[in-house]
Amino acid sequence: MIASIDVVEVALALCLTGTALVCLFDRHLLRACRFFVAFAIAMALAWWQLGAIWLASAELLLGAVLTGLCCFYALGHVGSSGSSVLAHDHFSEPWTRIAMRVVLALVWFVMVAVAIGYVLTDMQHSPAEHPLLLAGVVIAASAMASFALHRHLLRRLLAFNLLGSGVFMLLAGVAGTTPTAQVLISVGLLVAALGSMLGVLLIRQLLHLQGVNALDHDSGPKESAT
Amino acid sequence: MIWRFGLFDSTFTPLATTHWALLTVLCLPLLMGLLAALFPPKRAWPVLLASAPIVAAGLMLLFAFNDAGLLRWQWAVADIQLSLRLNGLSVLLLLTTQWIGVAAALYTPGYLRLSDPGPMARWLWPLMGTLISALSLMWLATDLLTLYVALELMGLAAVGMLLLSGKAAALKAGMRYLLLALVGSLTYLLGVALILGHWGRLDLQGLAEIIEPGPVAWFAAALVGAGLALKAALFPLHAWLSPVHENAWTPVSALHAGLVIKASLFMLVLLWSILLPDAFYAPRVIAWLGMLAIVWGGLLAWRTDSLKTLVASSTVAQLGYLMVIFPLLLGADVAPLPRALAWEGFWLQLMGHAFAKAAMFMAAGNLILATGESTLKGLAGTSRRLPLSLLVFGIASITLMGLPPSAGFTAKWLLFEAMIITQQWWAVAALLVGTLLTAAYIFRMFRYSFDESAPRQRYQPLAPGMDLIALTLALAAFALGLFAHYPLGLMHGGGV
Amino acid sequence: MMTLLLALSLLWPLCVAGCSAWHAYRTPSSRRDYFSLLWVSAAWPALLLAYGGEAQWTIDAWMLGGEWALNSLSRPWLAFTALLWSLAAVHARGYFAAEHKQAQAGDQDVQRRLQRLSLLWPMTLLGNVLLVVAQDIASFYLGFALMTFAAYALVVHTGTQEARLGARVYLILAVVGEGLILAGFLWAAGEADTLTLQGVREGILIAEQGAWMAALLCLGFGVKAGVIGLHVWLPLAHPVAPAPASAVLSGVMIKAGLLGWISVLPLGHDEVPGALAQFGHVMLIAGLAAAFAAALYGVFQRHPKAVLAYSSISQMGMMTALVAMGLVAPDVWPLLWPGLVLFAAHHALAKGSLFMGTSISEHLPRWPLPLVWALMALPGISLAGAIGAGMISKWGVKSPLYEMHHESLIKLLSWAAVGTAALVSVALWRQWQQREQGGSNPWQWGAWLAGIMAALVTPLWLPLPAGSIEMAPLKEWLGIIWPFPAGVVLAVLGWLLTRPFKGKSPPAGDLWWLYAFIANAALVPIRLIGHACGKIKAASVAAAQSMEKRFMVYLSRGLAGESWLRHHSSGLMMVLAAVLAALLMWEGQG
Amino acid sequence: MTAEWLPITALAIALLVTGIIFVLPEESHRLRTTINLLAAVTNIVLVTLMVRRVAAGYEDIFSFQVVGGVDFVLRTDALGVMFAGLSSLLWLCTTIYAIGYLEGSANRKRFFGFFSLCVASTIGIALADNLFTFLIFYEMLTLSTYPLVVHRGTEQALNAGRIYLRYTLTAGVVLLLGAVLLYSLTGDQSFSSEAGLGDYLNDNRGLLTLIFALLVGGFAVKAAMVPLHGWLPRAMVAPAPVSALLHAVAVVKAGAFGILRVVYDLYGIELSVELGVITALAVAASITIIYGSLRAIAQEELKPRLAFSTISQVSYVILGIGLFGPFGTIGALAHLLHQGLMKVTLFFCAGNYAEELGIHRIDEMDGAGKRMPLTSIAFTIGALGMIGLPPFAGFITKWYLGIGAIQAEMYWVVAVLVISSTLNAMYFLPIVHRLWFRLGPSHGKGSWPDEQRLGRFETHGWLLLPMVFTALVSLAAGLLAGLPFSPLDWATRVANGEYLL
Repeated sequence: MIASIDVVEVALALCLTGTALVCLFDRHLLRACRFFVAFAIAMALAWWQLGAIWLASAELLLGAVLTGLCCFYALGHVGSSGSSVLAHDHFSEPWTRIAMRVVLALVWFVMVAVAIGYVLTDMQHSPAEHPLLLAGVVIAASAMASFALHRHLLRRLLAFNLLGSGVFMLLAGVAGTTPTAQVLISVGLLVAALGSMLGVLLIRQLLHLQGVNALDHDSGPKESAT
Repeated sequence: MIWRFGLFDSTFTPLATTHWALLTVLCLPLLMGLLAALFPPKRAWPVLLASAPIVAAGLMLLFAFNDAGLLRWQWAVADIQLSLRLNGLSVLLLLTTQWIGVAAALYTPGYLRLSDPGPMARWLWPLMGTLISALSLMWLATDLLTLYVALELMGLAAVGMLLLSGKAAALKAGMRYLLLALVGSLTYLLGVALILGHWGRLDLQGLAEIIEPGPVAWFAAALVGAGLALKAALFPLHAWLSPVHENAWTPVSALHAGLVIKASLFMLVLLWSILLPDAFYAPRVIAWLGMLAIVWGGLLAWRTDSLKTLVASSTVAQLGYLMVIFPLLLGADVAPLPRALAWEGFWLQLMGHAFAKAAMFMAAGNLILATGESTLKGLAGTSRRLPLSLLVFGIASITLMGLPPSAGFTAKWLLFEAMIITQQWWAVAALLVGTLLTAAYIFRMFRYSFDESAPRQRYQPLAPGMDLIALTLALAAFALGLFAHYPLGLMHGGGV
Repeated sequence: MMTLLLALSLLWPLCVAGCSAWHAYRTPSSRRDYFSLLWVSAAWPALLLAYGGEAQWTIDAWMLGGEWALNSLSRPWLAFTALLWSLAAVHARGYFAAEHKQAQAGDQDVQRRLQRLSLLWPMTLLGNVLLVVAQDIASFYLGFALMTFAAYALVVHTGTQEARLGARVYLILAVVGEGLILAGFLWAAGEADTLTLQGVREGILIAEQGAWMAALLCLGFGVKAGVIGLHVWLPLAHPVAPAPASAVLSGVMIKAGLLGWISVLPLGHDEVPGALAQFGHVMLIAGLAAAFAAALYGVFQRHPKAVLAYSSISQMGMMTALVAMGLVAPDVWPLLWPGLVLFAAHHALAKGSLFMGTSISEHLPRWPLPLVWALMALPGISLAGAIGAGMISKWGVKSPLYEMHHESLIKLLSWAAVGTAALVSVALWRQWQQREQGGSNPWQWGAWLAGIMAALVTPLWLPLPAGSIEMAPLKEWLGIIWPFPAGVVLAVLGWLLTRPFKGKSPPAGDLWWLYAFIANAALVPIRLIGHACGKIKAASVAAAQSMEKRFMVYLSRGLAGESWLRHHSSGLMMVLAAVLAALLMWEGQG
Repeated sequence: MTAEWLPITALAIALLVTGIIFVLPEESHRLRTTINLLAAVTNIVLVTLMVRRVAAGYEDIFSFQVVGGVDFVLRTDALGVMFAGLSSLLWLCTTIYAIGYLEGSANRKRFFGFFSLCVASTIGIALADNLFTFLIFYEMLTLSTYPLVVHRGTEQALNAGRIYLRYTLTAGVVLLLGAVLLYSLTGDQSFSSEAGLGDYLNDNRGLLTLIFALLVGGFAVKAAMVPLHGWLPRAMVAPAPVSALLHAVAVVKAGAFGILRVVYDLYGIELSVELGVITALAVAASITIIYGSLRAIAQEELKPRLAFSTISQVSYVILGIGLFGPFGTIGALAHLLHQGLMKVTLFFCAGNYAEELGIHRIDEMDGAGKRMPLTSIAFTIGALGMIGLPPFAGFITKWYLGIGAIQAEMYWVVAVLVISSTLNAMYFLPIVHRLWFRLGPSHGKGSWPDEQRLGRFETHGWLLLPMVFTALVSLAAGLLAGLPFSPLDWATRVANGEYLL
């Protein structure tokens, strides 16, 4: 690591964080998906920047193209005739839930940050030297929290994807881009992509069967029965 | 603690034949699954034929282990060292996996024929194969990477299998499971990232040697623990479990409840005993949650109206038993004797539960299939018409209740001894309460089935062997309890 | 040979009962003979056995180990027992002739009653025989219980209201008595670690609490023997029982109690401890009290059989007193016991004849009335000691007492005999009042006459040890005879004096009514407590149920939390991770 | 010469029959009957063999290791063989009876299957040589009786089954706790070990007492000691053969037998006395005896009355244990057998009355003696035996108990015995009275509640035969108690072993 602040990395980190946050918290899902694609491209760039060409290409293929396509497919913009039911998140969460998730996000942020601080002892002194790592922490914590917060299935799927990216980023950040780490990340990417595909198929199927876009009260009567 | 997992160098290099056996064990299920997807079997005998080599390979590994003790295979691919090892525990879990897998596979043709499964049915076979392979890999893995791969493979296969029934409820439950499972693995990965970042290696044996208690180990343990707890449906993260089981096909439920969630638990114990060899509170938190799980799961099962929910909720409670043992397995302050007892009890309980739960799901599936009703009330009068299915259910539930002569009882006996020696009275109380609650919900179900006042209805006849397969599994749980000395001795064999 | 005879005498009644039962199911009712010759013969082997000589048997396989013997005591006892049973059986054949006809004519009720009687009569007999020959506790107790419970059928035979009452009183007291006997036997046998009556006797003698054991046993047997306070079943059961049944009840069955005493009490032993002697005194007083009180109460009874029952109580009182002498003055016992046995035997036959006589007076044969009454009076006079065997038995008792200088007791006994005489005369008078003509059966009066004869010549046939009984010297005759005329005179005087008062006669069974009242009064609070307990239980059950219901409501509400858990799984996972991390950090740092 | 196959074969036969019955189709009645009877007879032969070997001084042991430090052991000792003999004898009787009783009814396969399982458990209980093995069969018994209790499937039966399980499973849990505590303290203790637990007395007095309380408390539920008796009267809804077996051997006796094992073979009498638990046991038993009798008097139906009588009578066994001394022990052991014989007779009779005449209430029994003489005679024998009148079996045990009480200087026990005998008379004699002395439908007064003509005799022959047999045996057990190999003789043999006389 170089001592001075790498401008490119900072820019990338800022770009990643910004796109991720928009993607996570925009209720307009088409826009969010676009931002997700942008995030994935930024992610690929970041991998490139870190010197992991293989990962960059994988991210580009799996993350940006495949997952992006999946998202648009879920929204009905690719393939079958679209329906706008999913395009906007209408759920309004009670403020307690939001507050709890914010607190949890903060806690996780602190936790992950502290943990990384222990792993990379030099970071404690100059946190700004690892902008990508920081971005990873922020993304992971906020994605985790928004995964816990949202009910809209597509948003949760997006949150999961962002969480994955954040975790990979952290992994690369703390462990470097050793072969082992690369293999781990590739497996993770593959799984994320597969999961996303499966998830999107499910979303479509659910929408088709029942017109639902969240997992509310699916087995409510079972529980309330005495 | 670590030697119990077989994380040390072996005395003998494995023979060439064991390589082939290993290959068979790991790959043949997958291949056979794919084959079955192309030519879906309509009867049980092709399945039997296909599974014979797999089981034979498993037994071969058992004999090899018996002869040579710990077996270890190593390869280097690129810069990455890959290694697999087979110790007593692995053998046991491997055999358990194979037998339950084979039983589920044998059960499947009859089930599919009777239950009108739709076009997705053929995909069950490759997924099942993948699942078995992934599980087998997991028991043998010695590094975090392989574990991760096996975990993900298993998770995705499991989700896929659960979705196959195609009902909306199943899809919903599957969607939830998918999301949570993926997030759980990511959390696990986060923990692995910390480990990799700090120590720079992923092989368990090496990690076990160099890890010392410190903040990184703790954070990693917390993250890994939380992620795996979610996947293992440990209380209070269990709530996704029962809808999943309720809507899945019977053999799928059997495999899932018997094996899949156990795999996550296995990893949890394995990693924690490396990361937290002498923590005090973390295992206790799990134990306290386990006590709650026992009560909560028991109450859920007690009050439910649906047979499958009953079985699924009982899984939650049974996992509670396993959680309660954590303070005895981990932590520095446990004397060798209670630790050994707890260790044996833990795995015996796990295996016994696997067999019994699989049998129970099959029996429940048979009942539901035959009566066409999935509620408890729909069971009225079944004792007259479906005595064998009920008997299987009963035998399986004896294991769950922990009554003799089942594996559940023997395990409970060992656990009690361990807990009494270490004076963990709360845990003792939890186990006792669990027994009673289990009895409460089991016999609530039997009460319905013995009701003779219900109107007679038509029952669909079951395919031959469906009951017998379940019975075999249930009796296996009995045999495991009565002759526990041998398998438990196997667990010692690799180590001392 | 003796063994064969013993087996026969025990098995024969059983066979008879079996035959009776067999006939009940196999012979049509019109041809059924309830009182066949076979039935009548039930007691004959036992009678033969009594004259077969002394013998002993030990049978290990029998219950706790059988010890049976015919010795100087049990031989005469068996003799008079079996004789009276035989006579009563013969009498019964005549007595039930009318009912028999009814039964053959198809009256089901009568059939049932006769069936029952003919079945249980031999069983009662069997018990009686067994208890006489038994020398071990179990057999004795078996015989006693068998006799007691089988006799229930004899008492309840007629099935009337009074009969049922009498039978119930009989049964209740019998059960109480059995309980007391069992307790006494257990105690004594347990202390002495024995299984024989001999052992019990010795055990009581040396045991610290011997007097209490003796008391328990005596009270237990006293129920049968009609000891005062426990005698109440006699006047209630006797009048209602058929005459032959009354005869055996009063004649031999109450003697079983006496035999019980003799068997278990260490009578005539050299070193009777103080407490036991004390107990002897109590028993003596109780016996004398019974002798007098029964006479006083009995003379006011209306029913002749009730009067006779009181007379039995009175007589048994005397015998009680004599038995007690075995404890109070042990040295007199060796001389006294043959007299006592003779007394008992004579009383058995005489009382049996008197009871049989009551059936004669109810079905008078076409004989001159004075003759009949004279015959009827004979056993009574003898009982009072004025003639025949009565005199000899009196003397047999008196002379040892004289020898050992117990004159005061002799006086008291003589006065008690006055009571006996009065009772007998009242009984005869009542019979005269309630006499009825008609149809005495030869079997009936034959047995009666035989009984009278046997009673009068008791010493001649009773197999007592040689020389133990002798005729009273002439100078003593007056001393023996005087109570009879005195009694008769007293009775007449009494009748004349009380005639102006037209009061009701006191109820038979005297103390029973008090007992019943007390028991009922005691039951009231018990019932109340029972009801209260039941209410408390019902209330607690109701409370528990409502609690359960409420709990279930809470529970199902609580279990709805499952869906909350489901929706917050991921959040909870985050919490869990954070908590685990925090805990580990805290623990690691701390 | 060893014959370790003997105990396991006896057990295996019963288990095998269970399996066969479950496999056979419901309709093959004849085959099932044959197998059942064959197995029952074989078992009697085997037990006879055991008796002979034990009498000759051999003990056969079969064992294997379950887990480290815990073995599965079957052993033929005198006490076990005694109980096994009772089980196999009454198995035959109740099987015959059940065949007649259930003729033409549904679910017979299930019934006989669990019935055999029940008996297998009982044999296992009898021959178990350590607490672990004992517990295995004890719980097996609990579970296998449940289907029998709820056999009729009515609401009432199902509720009874639930209550039965509530009691017995809770007891099982308590028992398990006690057993594990004991194992963790002392390791695997064979019932045959001479040592007893005396070595642990000094350091662990409190713990030993606690374990004793747990174990005995657990067993007391099955033995239906007050206040843990609530399940028994309710379980009366079961069919008559089940009630008979439940009351005579299987369940209540298993509890009593467990207490016997704990006191005599596990703790040893000296230690039990030393701990002071023996007297407590005697007091509890006495309370049960009196309470059971009092409640029995208040019952107006036949089977509940018999049930409360059982509660009272089984505690005689416990009382006998509570009397420190050979006589008490002999009484307890002999009563184990005697009560079984008598109670089974009574329940057979109750079943016959219910089947043939539809009689359930006591006031319906008037004059039944005429209609069903053999049944009524058997009932009378059983009832008089229960009261403790000679020459029936009940007298023998009462006698020994009384002697034992005196020798232990517990005089109040004699009072308890006498009072209970009186109370027994109070609730049994009225029934006997009604049978024989009251006028009833057979005398043309009214009619029976539900009269059937089940057979050539007074009722079905299969129902009659076992009843007459057990009645005769219980008569003979009292009348010829002095014979070798009579219950009393065998009990004496066992007691001599326990007290090393």
